[in-house]
Amino acid sequence: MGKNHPKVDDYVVSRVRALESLLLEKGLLAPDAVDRVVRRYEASTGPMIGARAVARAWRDAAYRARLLQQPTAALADLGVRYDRLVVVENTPAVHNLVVCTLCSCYPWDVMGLPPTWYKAPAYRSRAVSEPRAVLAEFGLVVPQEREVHVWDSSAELRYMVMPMLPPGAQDLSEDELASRITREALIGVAEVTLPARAG
Amino acid sequence: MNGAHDLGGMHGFGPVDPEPDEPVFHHDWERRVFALNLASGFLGQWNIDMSRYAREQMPAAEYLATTYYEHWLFGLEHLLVKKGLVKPEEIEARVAELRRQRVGRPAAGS
Amino acid sequence: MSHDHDHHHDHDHDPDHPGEHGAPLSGPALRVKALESLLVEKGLVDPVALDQLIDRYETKVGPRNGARVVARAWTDPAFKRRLLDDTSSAMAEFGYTGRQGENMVVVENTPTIHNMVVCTLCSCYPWPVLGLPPVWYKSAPYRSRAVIDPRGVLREFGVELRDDVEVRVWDSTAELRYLVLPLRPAGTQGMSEEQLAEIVTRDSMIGTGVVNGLSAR
Amino acid sequence: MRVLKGADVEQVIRKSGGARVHVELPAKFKAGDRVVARNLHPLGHTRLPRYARGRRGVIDRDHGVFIFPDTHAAGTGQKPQHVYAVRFDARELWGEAAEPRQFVYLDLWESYLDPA
Repeated sequence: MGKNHPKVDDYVVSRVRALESLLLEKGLLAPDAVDRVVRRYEASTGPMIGARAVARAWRDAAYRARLLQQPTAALADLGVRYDRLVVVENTPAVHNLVVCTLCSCYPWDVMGLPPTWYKAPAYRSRAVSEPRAVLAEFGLVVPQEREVHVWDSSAELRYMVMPMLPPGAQDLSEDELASRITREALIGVAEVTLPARAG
Repeated sequence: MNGAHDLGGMHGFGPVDPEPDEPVFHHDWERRVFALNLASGFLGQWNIDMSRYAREQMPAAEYLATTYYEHWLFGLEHLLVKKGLVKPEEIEARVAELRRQRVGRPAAGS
Repeated sequence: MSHDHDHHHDHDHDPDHPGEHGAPLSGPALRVKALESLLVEKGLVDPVALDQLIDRYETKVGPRNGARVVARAWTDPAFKRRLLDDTSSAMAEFGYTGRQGENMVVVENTPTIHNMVVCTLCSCYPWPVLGLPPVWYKSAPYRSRAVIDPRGVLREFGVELRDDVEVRVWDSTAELRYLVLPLRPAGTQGMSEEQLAEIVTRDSMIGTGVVNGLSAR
Repeated sequence: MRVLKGADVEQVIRKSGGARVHVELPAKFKAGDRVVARNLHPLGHTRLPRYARGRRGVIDRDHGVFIFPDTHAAGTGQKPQHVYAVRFDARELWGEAAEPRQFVYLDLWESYLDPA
């Protein structure tokens, strides 16, 4: 396990159990509430929603314009109700990166819950002051002539990056494209790449 | 460096907590690490600014969760190792040895 | 908080002779012991020097030194002038020199100015005149709040300043070390220098206290 | 390597010279000058606290010449220079809501300061 991962701590484990059983006992918590919340955020939402929106935008210029200009409406087309997303577009001249320095704000409804590293002090402290170095650690070297725009989402808007369509992907279907778009690409710490096709 | 030591104006640490009739040192190890720092400084292998910087090298979360003389201990180890006067594995071996002695178990293998 | 972090002075419960009765040494106590034995073994430190250093800072220097300086400044105007103008030499008259007191500055409280001292970056403190600093001086709450909320900190120390008093916080992050010259309390006219030195508290010389004439005993 | 002997402790402590450097150097500022602390974020050691960076203050006094900790900690030289007590109004440091008649005095090396 990396250093960013929380330590397994018997103390915390037993404290969480104690709290849950207390709240149940006091009737402050419905018996199935915890399971339902967990299911929603563990299984039903996730980066596949954001990936779907980006894949459609890549294939459909009208949808792309809407996703960038009216993201709430564009998400509604996908059956997602979410009114505070801002989509920022990567171009050959600009690379975008999202962070929340004050806590760990993240567009849950279109990207699921954030990865541990996104919530860890190392990322939160460094993304604003040395984004190129952080990106390089993720294996993404942004050339000096390309601007880096860091979006610190410390207010109520949530940011998602629209990565660039990788070369050679023009003929792929929306499903195929969506499957290539990673959570990391939507945060802005990776580009979308196509695997070298064998044969 | 923008480290955890740079505390001026930070919120969230709660009230100042003075202790009536506070002793100079609270534990014997505090006495020892204080004197070890001064005596080792005399070796002339580093200066006071290097000592301060060494304490700032403590990981930020650990710095805030530990006390003053633990910072001094960290800094001293850091400098001794950096200057090649002591190897990290020597420290770990000695720690392990002392722990075995104190627990009163025979050394491993015997 | 029910699961608050250990308080600084009850980290381990065997303060003076850790491990003496077979209890395992742990944490920093164990590491310090290991380091000391290694350094002694390598001839890098002299065990006698360690004992001398500890004895010096635990028993020989302390806030009584600063209190004597303050009492003299209260009773001898010529000394007070020297103390404010050339602090290090005035202190040398008492023999209070050396490490962490090489470059001293005395700042004087007046009815309209209250001074207080902090080191936000570490815990710099004038050792020769005050000894080693108390835990609270080195703690995050004091270091973080003294510069942003000095009046709030002072209130917690029981010092209530009138609104028209200017608060000057000296953040001693460079190599100068500060000593506050507190106000001499009313009703102490008849007291000798020695008696005055008795009533000067450590906190009044850091600036988190004032000298109270009524509680003078 | 010198090893500190028990018999020498008292003398060594008393004789400690500190970081003052006894050389004459021209001072860039004098008491009363308005200055602004530079907005520096070095990876190395510095004694310029974050809360003062980019803030304006007034030179209170010139303390004389001292070793510069930023380079001294890095082992790249003493770079002696003047250190000044700079007086910052609490409202400059902490905004309009800060209490009036409250000042922070911070000792800053010349390399940390620009004229305001």
